[in-house]
Amino acid sequence: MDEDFVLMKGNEALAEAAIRAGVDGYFGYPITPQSEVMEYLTAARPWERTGMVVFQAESEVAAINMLYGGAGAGKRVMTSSSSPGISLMQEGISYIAGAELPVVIVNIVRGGPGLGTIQPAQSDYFQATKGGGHGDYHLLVLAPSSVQEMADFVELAFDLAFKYRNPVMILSDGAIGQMMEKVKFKPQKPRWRDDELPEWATTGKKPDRERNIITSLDLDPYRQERFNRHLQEKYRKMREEEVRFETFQTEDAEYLLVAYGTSARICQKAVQLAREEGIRAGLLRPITLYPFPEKEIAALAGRVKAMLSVEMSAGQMVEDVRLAVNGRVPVEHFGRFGGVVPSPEEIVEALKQKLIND
Amino acid sequence: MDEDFVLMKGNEALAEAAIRAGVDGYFGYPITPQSEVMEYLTAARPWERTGMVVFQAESEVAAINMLYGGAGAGKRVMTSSSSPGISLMQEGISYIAGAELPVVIVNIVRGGPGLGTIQPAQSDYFQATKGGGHGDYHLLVLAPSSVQEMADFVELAFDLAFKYRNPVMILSDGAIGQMMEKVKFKPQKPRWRDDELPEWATTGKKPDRERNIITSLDLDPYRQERFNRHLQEKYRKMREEEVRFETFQTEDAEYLLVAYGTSARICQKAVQLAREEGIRAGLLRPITLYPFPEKEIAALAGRVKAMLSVEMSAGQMVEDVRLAVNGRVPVEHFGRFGGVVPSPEEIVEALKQKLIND
Amino acid sequence: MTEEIIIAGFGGQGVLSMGKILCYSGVMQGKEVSWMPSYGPEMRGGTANVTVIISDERISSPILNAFDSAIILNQQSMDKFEPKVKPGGVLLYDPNGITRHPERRDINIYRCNGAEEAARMGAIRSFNMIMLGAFLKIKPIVELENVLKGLKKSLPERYHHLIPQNEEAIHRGMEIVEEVYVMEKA
Amino acid sequence: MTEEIIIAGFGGQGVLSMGKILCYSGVMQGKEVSWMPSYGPEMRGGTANVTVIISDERISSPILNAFDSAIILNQQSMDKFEPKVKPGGVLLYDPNGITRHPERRDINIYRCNGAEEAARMGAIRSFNMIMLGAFLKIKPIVELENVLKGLKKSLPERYHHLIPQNEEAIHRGMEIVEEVYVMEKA
Amino acid sequence: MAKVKGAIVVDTERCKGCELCVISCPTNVIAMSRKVNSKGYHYAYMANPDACNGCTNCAIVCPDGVITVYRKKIETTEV
Amino acid sequence: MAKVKGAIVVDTERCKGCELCVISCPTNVIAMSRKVNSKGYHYAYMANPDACNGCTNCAIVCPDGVITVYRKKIETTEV
Amino acid sequence: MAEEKLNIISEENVVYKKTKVLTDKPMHYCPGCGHSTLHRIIAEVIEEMGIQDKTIGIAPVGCAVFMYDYIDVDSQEAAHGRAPALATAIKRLMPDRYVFTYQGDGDLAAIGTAETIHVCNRGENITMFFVNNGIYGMTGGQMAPTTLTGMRTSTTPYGRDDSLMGHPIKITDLVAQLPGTYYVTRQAVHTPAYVRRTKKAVRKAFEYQMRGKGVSFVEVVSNCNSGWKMPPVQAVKWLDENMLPYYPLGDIKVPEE
Amino acid sequence: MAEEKLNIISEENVVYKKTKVLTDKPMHYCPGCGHSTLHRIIAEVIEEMGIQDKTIGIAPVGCAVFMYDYIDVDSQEAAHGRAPALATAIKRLMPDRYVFTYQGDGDLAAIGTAETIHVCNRGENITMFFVNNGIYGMTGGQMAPTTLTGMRTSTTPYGRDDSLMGHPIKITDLVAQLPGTYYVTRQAVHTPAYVRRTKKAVRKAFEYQMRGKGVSFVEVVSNCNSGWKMPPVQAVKWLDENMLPYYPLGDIKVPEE
Ligand SMILES: Cc1ncc(C[n+]2csc(CCOP(=O)(O)OP(=O)(O)O)c2C)c(N)n1
Ligand SMILES: Cc1ncc(C[n+]2csc(CCOP(=O)(O)OP(=O)(O)O)c2C)c(N)n1
Ligand code: SF4
Ligand code: SF4
Ligand code: SF4
Ligand code: SF4
Ligand code: SF4
Ligand code: SF4
Ligand SMILES: [Mg+2]
Ligand SMILES: [Mg+2]
Repeated sequence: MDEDFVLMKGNEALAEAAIRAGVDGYFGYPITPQSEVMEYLTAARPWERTGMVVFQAESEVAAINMLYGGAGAGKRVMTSSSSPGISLMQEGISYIAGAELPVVIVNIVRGGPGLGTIQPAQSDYFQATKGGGHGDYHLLVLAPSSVQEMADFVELAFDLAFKYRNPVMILSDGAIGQMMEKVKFKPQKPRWRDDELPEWATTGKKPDRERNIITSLDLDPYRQERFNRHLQEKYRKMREEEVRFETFQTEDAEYLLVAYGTSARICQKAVQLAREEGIRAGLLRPITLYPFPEKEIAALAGRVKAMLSVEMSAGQMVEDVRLAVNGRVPVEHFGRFGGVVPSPEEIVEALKQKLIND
Repeated sequence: MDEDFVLMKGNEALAEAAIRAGVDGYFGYPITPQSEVMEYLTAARPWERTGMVVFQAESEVAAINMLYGGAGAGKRVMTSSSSPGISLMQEGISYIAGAELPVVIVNIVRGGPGLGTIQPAQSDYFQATKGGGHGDYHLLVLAPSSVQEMADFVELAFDLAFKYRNPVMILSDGAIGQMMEKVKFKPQKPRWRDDELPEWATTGKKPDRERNIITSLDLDPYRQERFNRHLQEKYRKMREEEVRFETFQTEDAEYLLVAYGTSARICQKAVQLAREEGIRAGLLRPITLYPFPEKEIAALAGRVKAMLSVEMSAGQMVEDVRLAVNGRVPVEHFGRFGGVVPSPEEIVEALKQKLIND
Repeated sequence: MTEEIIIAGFGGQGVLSMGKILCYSGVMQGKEVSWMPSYGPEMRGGTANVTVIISDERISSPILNAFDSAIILNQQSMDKFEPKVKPGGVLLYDPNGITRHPERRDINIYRCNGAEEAARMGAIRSFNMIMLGAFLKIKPIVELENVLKGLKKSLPERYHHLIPQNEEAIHRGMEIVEEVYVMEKA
Repeated sequence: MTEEIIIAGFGGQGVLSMGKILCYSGVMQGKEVSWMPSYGPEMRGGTANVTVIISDERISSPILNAFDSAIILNQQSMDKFEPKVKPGGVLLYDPNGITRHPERRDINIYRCNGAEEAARMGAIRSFNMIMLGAFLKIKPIVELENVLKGLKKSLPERYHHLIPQNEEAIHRGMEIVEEVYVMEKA
Repeated sequence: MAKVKGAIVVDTERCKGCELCVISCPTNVIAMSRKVNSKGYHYAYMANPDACNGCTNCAIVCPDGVITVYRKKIETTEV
Repeated sequence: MAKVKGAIVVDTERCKGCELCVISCPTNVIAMSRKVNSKGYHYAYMANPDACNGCTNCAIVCPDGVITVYRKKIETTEV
Repeated sequence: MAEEKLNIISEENVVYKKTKVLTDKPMHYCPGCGHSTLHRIIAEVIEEMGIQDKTIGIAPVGCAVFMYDYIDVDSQEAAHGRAPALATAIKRLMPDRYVFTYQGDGDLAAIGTAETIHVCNRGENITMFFVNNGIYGMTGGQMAPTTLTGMRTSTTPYGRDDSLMGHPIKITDLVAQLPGTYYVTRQAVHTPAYVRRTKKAVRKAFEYQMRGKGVSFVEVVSNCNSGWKMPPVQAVKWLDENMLPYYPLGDIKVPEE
Repeated sequence: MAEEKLNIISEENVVYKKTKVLTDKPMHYCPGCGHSTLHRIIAEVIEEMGIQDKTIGIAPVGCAVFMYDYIDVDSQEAAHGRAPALATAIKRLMPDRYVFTYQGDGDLAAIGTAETIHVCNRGENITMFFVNNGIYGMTGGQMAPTTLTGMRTSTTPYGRDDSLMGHPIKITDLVAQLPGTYYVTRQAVHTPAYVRRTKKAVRKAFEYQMRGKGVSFVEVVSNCNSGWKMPPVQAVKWLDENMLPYYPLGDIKVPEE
């Protein structure tokens, strides 16, 4: 047994990983089931370890706009919240995408709509992947499915955010945020020095350069369109280069489950159960929800008989699966939602009823 | 020539129609290109005509929550805004959907993301149809494509909102909001009397009934899921009963354009131009974007060679077209965006290049 | 028949209302019309312009990039819209304050000294009606009778006493419009 | 081996930390573990519970609806979780405050008078360790040595002096646990 | 002479054992039971019933409103 | 004796004709041209240049900062 | 004596019992929580004024989110911080109803600040209840804008540092400055005397609404035993010793009548 | 005399010219708009203090949205009302930079009220400029929270009715009450004397930031000729006669030093 492992909640692991990744600032507002992120950060006193700023804002609206300011100044800044709070941030997120700012936003999803429940859900998939705010923009969306990934994806998210000058969302849920598992951390990285900040940032106009401006405004529609084409080009490149996913027993699979995050964990068990019953099931777990592993799913569409999108929602990702499959094999959806987590058994049952009996 | 027609901006026509529909309250916050709605209302003094409340809120966040309150009290209330303001409303909209409140929200879309531009766009399609807020909910979305429809859809929107106890969005754009066309109004309807208010509304608990509660909260995940299934059932019923669309020269069409709102107007011209060149084009204009006319498009997929989704966006509705077609014929997208409006000529060009040369 | 017109000048020159009256006139003549202003802060202290379409058919886009006719009231608008008149189209302008006169030879160019005339008439606010008259002389797309009806519909009741004055201005415009360059008919 | 356990009682009885120590013990024994608390306002003044899974394999769902074992510390939890023990599973409870004792005959039932014993030992806070000992006696899923290691890892340094006392409590629990109803082995 | 006598009834199942009534009673009538209710709370009871004058302090301060107070003038004969 | 003489230069192309300089000049130096610049604004000019004492009021109040002010002490001989 | 007691406990001798405007559902609040007490007071006043059939209550997001389960009036549950917006619309659309909001300090003084200020500036004719317990109770005891200097919370585990977070905000004093507030008072509910005083304030607050006077604003300085991590008796003592000196009780703005 | 004049107009005699911290781009503001003047003053102070390379400006949504085109410092354009949030983060992450916000009355006193109040309560070490022109200029002259009683705007075409909309809000007086503000003043820019005074205030506001004092808040009562529908000269007269009596100029909170 490796003594380096510690047991931590997903929320706490994410917080510790943020400190170690050399994040400059965290700005947030409490909301269940993710308040442990800020609680851990305030208890860990990272300002003494790295100089990291940890700040409780007056609201999620303020928090997301603090991210805008901080990222505009070239700093590595992040926030975390849960569904209603993330909805409040939509204007700010659209601004951040429009100003091409690298930030990391964590959504520990709970059941909705409205105040809903505080139990885990995956019903913010559309909001995260298609754009909950206005305009043609996309977040890059990472979906951890373990406490270890909650930790690992923080640095990855920042790397991608700065690579593309684009907001990155870590889309998780209450189960992964609240559960403890063992986790191993990377060593502490230093924060960026002033002279390492990106050259586009508003760090103070030096005489040898033009002033830097962070804005999402261009009233001229033709210039605005040009800018939007640039964004689209960026998204195309992400779709080319950043697709991440994991497969489980897909080599000989006749039936493919597609699931992310908590439901992917459960589907892995469901695949085992199905195979025990002689059903050749497999699982594809998208790790990036945007860009979505559409090529890989399209490829599998040539090999399996049918697919089942398993989600803790009434059916959202299933649309992306269908778009990837483009009619070649049947694609069905199975979901529990509103805070209910499906069991492996009912997934197998759904697989049998929806795909095999068909 | 009919003397009953008047020339009005789309925004003004919508406002006048709201008064005539007997709307109880308008709550809004100024933003280009839709400020004329409130300006018209305040100038028209509907409080003297019908008792309608017209109220300038301190923000869009306040406005959408005023709608929640007003609708919860059984009143017919509406707001209008444009893209950034609508993004700010996402939390409130999710609450309204979760509390099953009938409200009408008008989005006169402008180019995004962020502050973007104030020119017309259709880049809030995903936000409107898939859910910009958190949770598994849907708005019913109406897309007018003329000033007359801006007027007509107000009452329709309220009828549907109350029929389903669901928020309805009128998704229009700066072109239709700002342009003047001729429009004919229906006669004034009275506002509802106190005794006509719905029985679920918080109008004051009479001794002969239980108290009414407007909420979107249920912490118990199983009850929350049950409630969500009820919502899904409602959406299924909408998909069954409320699909609205219009076709133009589709009878013999080999190529189908799909477009709504302003782009649908332009596509109609494009169809004519194409036919002048001997290309048998046709147009399907979704009037309801949610529920989307998927059956009709699926049916046409059996008859045409290919489809082109024409949007003032980088490609959003095209996904719904593809989902409906499910791989049977090629579906392409043509878009101008960031505030640019396409011309009929370039649509024909795109049709030739993307569908015919293929 | 479809006529696509841009009217452009400074804010305050009556650009938008000229467009509106033209539209109402079209409506009175049983046409389809659309009126699409430039909007937003760039209007301030800058140009104001409106795209007017009058047609026998349902109108597709209210926003255009090329026009059958342009009515141009200042230099900035000249710079912006001269290139956007369709070949064979019409450009009508008021020369007051124009420093660079139109140069194209594939369009028909007319001039109307409207501002000067309005001042002379002691009715500066009639400037736009003079220009409208000038335009209708060149392109009689709506009958005068319907223009007067349109005027009446578009003005609030309390301004109806101004209609005769506006009518006079329209007539003046029709009289004083000058040809600058007219292409040979093919 | 996969053991799925619910530990449930009042807030303040040390439910969550008992689960955590059990998990750390599992980690020390090289197992996969997960610890999933009930969370949110319903905790207040009500029950607290935690689902602990210890397994040789990667753990799928941390949230379960049926359990191999239940450690139950109050009446509300008894009402809620007795029905959720899998047939053949284990239910261990502290009878203090229990008004309706478990009735099922398709599970194995054990009792440990932990609260009373803790009071007797003058170490009320060791209550949860007594119950843990009792459980490990019934289901020795982790070795004692690893439990002590787990205890050490899960307690902050400043509480390490309490470890001997906790160890003693675990032993006491092992001693005092009683069988109430044990199914015949098939 | 008339003397005011009081009594309280605690809805013990709904009492949460906060003890605010205890510290608010001017005549130290109330104490906490050693028993717990089904929610696990020790509940309030009249430990010293004779002292109650029905002043309602306890009921008024009880967050959960679980105390009902009774009061009656009782004729006593001076001994 | 020394007398202070001033002069202003207006960037006429950038002048917006607001006339705030006109009403701020203590010596009524400035007036608005009847001509307009390319933006259509009547622009400010020194209508009464001799009166300028270079006090900078006009420049300081000019929203668009289009006025440059010059000042010089000039020796004059009392007549 | 036993007979005497039996004698006393009968309907005609009842001098205090729970109002009918409170439902029978046990409140979910922690033992000793002031929310429960204020609910009861509001319900009693509604009963006494006979306005149950005309009252609409607005619950916040915060521990009082379930207020609608306990006070038996038509109720709406607002998004976090937005109760004043709901109230504005309801009152304007139904001016003859009694509309009250009920909010915590996070709800009213953090995320809802804009709505609070503007409803008070506009002078909407409503009654506002503000429970200041110096903490976010519902979410597990995080710092609120009203958290006292040096106070430990789950997001200020080493105590609130004013040099970083500013001083605890006295939002009630702020809204008292606004022309739209008519009656502004700060009360408490942890002793019988305070409860009696608060009840008078609550009654006034509704009566002013009856008379169309604008915003009546009642702050209640309260305890959060869970957030403060203290048993109730200790918490009310801490409240007396720490909260009240900073948030002194009494009327802040009273109408000149 | 003509010679003399020529003589005067030469580099060495310049007593006033546009600061280099203003770019050459013509400002898009309407003729006579106070935004332009305040931009110029801020730029002059930045030049005089020599802090151009350490200053970060935050533009609002409002007519001043393009401030970044004119003031030659690194700049960010905030979402409507959120400039204080941006400033909070920037200053905390880069405490040695000078951070200023620039906002209109709609931006700062309507949609951004919560951010305004909280940044002032926390005492972020920043400088805030607040242009109060009693209207939403950018969007075409709608009512602002600061619109004067009876004033006609495009959403109060019959004049603002305080009985419906409340009194015009004096947000500056409100923030002066908060412990986090150090220097709060109300100025104007429509006469040379006011401009000179405002410049001193702007300078102080930056100097206090240099000394780490918390929020310095400078309101500038200004004109919106387009929104008010008046030519500039008439507008400044209207300003004198109507705005200044309600928003009197002068320091509201000055440090005791
Ligand atoms: C938009 C949003 N942000 C955050 C939350 C989480 N949340 C729920 S209650 C609460 C604060 C409660 O504190 P307070 O208003 O003081 O009420 P109390 O529970 O102390 O009575 C928060 C932050 C939420 N539900 N919605
Ligand atoms: C979220 C959002 N709501 C509304 C708007 C529209 N809008 C732009 S500027 C403005 C108000 C400007 O007024 P003010 O802040 O007073 O600035 P001014 O133009 O008067 O200087 C509004 C409402 C917007 N851009 N974003
Ligand atoms: S009524 Fe008065 S005396 Fe009687 S128990 Fe209650 S507080 Fe004590
Ligand atoms: S105040 Fe009420 S809840 Fe608290 S102990 Fe007394 S009776 Fe019980
Ligand atoms: S410098 Fe002074 S005197 Fe000269 S023009 Fe300007 S204001 Fe007048
Ligand atoms: S103040 Fe400036 S812009 Fe205005 S008229 Fe004078 S020079 Fe021109
Ligand atoms: S957490 Fe605090 S505010 Fe909430 S119920 Fe418990 S004591 Fe009351
Ligand atoms: S609209 Fe008003 S605030 Fe905006 S630039 Fe013009 S005068 Fe200035
Ligand atoms: Mg609180
Ligand atoms: Mg303004």
